[in-house]
Amino acid sequence: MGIVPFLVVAWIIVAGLYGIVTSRDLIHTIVCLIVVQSSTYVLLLGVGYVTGGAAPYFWDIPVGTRAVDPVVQALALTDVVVEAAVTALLLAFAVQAQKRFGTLDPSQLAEFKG
Amino acid sequence: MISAGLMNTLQVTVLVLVAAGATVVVRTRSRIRQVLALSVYGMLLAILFLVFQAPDVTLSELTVGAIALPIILLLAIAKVRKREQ
Amino acid sequence: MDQLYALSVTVPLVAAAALLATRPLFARHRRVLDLVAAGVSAAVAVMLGFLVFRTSGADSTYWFAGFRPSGGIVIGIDFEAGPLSAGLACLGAVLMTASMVFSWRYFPRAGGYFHVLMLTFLAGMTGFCLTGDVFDLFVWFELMGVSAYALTAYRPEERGPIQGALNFAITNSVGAYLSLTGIALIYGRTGALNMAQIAAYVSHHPPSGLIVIAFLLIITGLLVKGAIVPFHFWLADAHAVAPTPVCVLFSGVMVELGLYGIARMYWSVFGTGLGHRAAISHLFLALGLLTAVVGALFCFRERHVKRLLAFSTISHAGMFLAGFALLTPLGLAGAALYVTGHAFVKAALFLAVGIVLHRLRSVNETWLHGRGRRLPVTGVIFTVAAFGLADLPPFGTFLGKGWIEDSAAAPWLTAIFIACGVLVGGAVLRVAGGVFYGLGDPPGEDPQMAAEANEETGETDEGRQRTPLSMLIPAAALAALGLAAGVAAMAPKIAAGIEAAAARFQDQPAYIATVLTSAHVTRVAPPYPVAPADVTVGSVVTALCSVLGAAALALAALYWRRLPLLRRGYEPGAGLTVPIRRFQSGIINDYITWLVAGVATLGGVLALVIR
Amino acid sequence: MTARQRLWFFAIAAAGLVACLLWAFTGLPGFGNYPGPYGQEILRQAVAQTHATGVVSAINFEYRGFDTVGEEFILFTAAAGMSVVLRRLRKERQTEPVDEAKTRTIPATSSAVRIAALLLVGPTAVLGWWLASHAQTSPSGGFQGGVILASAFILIYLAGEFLTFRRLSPVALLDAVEAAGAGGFVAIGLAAIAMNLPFLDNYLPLGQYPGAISSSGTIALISFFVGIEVAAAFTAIIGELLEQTLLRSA
Repeated sequence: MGIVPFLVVAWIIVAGLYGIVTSRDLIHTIVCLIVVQSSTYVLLLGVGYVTGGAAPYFWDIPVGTRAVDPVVQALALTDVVVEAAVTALLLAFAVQAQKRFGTLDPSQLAEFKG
Repeated sequence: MISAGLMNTLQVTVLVLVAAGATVVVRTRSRIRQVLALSVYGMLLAILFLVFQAPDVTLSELTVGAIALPIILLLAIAKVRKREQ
Repeated sequence: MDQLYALSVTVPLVAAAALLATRPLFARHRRVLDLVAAGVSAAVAVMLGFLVFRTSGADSTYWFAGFRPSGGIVIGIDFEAGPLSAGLACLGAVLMTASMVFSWRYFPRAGGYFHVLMLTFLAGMTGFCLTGDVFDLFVWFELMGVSAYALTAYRPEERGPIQGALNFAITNSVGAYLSLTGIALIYGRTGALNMAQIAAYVSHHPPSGLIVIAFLLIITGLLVKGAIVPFHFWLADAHAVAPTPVCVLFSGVMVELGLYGIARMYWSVFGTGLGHRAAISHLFLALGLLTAVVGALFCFRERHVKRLLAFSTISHAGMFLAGFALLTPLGLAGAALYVTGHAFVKAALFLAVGIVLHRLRSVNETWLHGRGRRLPVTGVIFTVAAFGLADLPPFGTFLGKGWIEDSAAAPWLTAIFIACGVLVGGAVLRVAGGVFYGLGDPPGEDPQMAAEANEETGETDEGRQRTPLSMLIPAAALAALGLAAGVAAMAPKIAAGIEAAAARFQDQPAYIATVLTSAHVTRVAPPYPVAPADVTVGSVVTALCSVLGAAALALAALYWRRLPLLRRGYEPGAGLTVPIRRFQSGIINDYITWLVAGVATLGGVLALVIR
Repeated sequence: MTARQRLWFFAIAAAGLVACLLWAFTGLPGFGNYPGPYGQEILRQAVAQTHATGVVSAINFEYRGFDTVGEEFILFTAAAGMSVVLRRLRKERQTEPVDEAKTRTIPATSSAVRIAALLLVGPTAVLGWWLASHAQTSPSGGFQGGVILASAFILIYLAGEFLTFRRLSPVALLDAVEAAGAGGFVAIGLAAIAMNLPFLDNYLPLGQYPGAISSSGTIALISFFVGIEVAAAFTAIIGELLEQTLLRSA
């Protein structure tokens, strides 16, 4: 097991970046950005995992039971909100870009060159 | 109680599925299909978080990653497509 | 008193929420919105100014919800302020106030959303400066980012703002997510998010790959924000199209905040742990100087005035980074003063350009040639600020740059600084001379220029027959502040104070002790060796030569048709910089490729240095 | 750069990035061996200190509550930003909103869907409400509850009642609700300052025992406001795009 979750993290980051770099469509770019960000959840929860640990809720289990790290879960939650917010705003830009440029191909969006 | 070995297998399986899911999302170039792939990917992530003992994040990922974001994306795509026609 | 820490972030947030909720009530009374927004910014500036004053002797900390650390373990979030961090936040609030006043007559149809976004932007900047927690840093970084993306696209009916906002948002988001990856890595090793606690861990362990890469990834997002080559491409796209009052903040503080973040990460968290001071110093120095040169070259060949100023910001960002890279108190003090002086004069320049856009509906230098003579007062402000940007004594820019040069004591660094200063100063003085005084040959028939000239629909739609005082006063005040910053810093006491503050910023053991041991007990500043930073005749002469060089270059550029030597190199479209132009392609795919390449290269260099 | 050049350049750069990441991963303690001390310290203290049995909520709304303030305002800003970016389109149209949902020819308006969707509105809203108000005890909280509340509004749309949707969520009212949620959160924190306590200090009685509905002081209250903010923000975001999608130029 050891390093498998982290290899998956590296794979997701590179896959997402590959998608952005080769993208011909801004909506595709935005979805790939979501993928890049999703790597951070896996990494966060991966580093905070404790083998055999319970979820950090002490409703029906006694306090002091071995549990996984709750802090990374709180961070991942914040991260999910950030993702939703940034994606929504980016999609608004994309909708406008389509109207202004008539295309969503990033290489055709050339208001600035040089 | 699930035995440690079974848990391990489960985790590795879900991790591999997540990696494959990310690849599929990135490689899908058709917009609608990509959104569907993203939704499935969100679902897989939610399952992964459950096996990582993070029910709170699972619930968020389900509501946001697998449902809300795909809906927002579909609406944006509908908007863009209407103009492209 | 300590509550000022929390108030300086939460007051703008509450004000933003209140303005959004009550927006429809003030549809007929926009002035109310304007006054509230400007008043809140001014209040934040005062609070932060007070914090600067209060921390002048020793840093202090504030623990949210009262969770003080115990036994070296931090469970809450803290704000930690010293004169440099509070001072930078204060600078942001001052510029915000000026922008708010400027936009009273600038956005007749602002409808309140503008104010809301500006206030959340202000809160993001303040939180970013003051926080002592790496994840909290990411949160405020993102708040600042989201506000900034939306502000960039404030005129969505045009093409430029949309493309600029997209490039800005995507590049910065990728940088931010890499930063978050770095934060997760360092958390996975140290089990801490508090900067001081991480620092305590890494300074007692040999530098491992994880620590090096975590440092690299965390600063990636900050390098993007700080527009360091090759992470800089988004900046010119975004700054050229954002509304002018927003550009003031982008160029004046947002970029500098990115660099501040790097300095914070190095000095407060990773510095001791990484070791290899000389190598790291050289690495950042190389990055900074490369950025300074690239920015200056692009700046000089630009004709779109806002874009020209944006490239000059890139060049300056490189010089600020070089100042930090010297890793000396004097270098950092110089960078801090340079940032301050630059922020004021750059803001004045942008506001003057805003007035030009308001009155003449164009920012194309060629088209504007001679037409600015109708705006004599604006012309004076622009020219004074342009000389400030060219580091004329006694502007703050002159002194700050001088300190960096003194600290480096390396002729080649001085030479590069002067070359960049001449190019950037030459570019802005060329604009000043051509636009406002009609110097130089009238522009020939340039078909491209004619097409571009009236493309700008302008940002305002009120009467354009006169310039409102609410626009002129902030611009003039900022130019004056740029001058005042330099004059004030000439006083030996103030100069020594800035240097002591810089030395304290670099004192990692003291930082750790302040945060981890005695939260509310203020610490007496140790006696740091303060290098003399007197203004010498030599430095003034050097600076004057540089300004004269810039002026000469500006004149040569204005009269280039009469100078056969220049014709080949300077002809539009066939300039010296054509080969590097291709890199600034405007395509987001390229920008992200460069970003990844930049991270990989830096990672490779760091790996070679620290094995 | 041509697409091909870019791909090659990226391939080399990405190899470098992967090498960096792998180098970093060798320094991690290995999966399942989280070293602490932050999380462990919180696990030790949280339940007794806050009377919240959901430790993640205790972190989100108390220990690291200040992060959540920033997070809520990121969402708040994004929603306001969308209104800014998309506002001109609305203005350009100069047409009244057309209830396209009613005239759609796709079978989405079949009465089966309509009835199913309408039937779901109530339970969804209740579920959202329940999640938002149980942050302290269960794996939920304002955020999840808020998103689900917002999806109750989407169900109204699916039921073909776009005009109802509009009536339920006029922009100004949504803005006000959103502001009340985000502003209310900060106001709870500021009230602590008024009592001369640190910002976001948990000054309310914690309840008699951990896990009770009335337990955990400000945590439950903050979660409630976050729920309002998130529900309004998501409704605004979706409504903004719906309007964009549905309005046809005359």
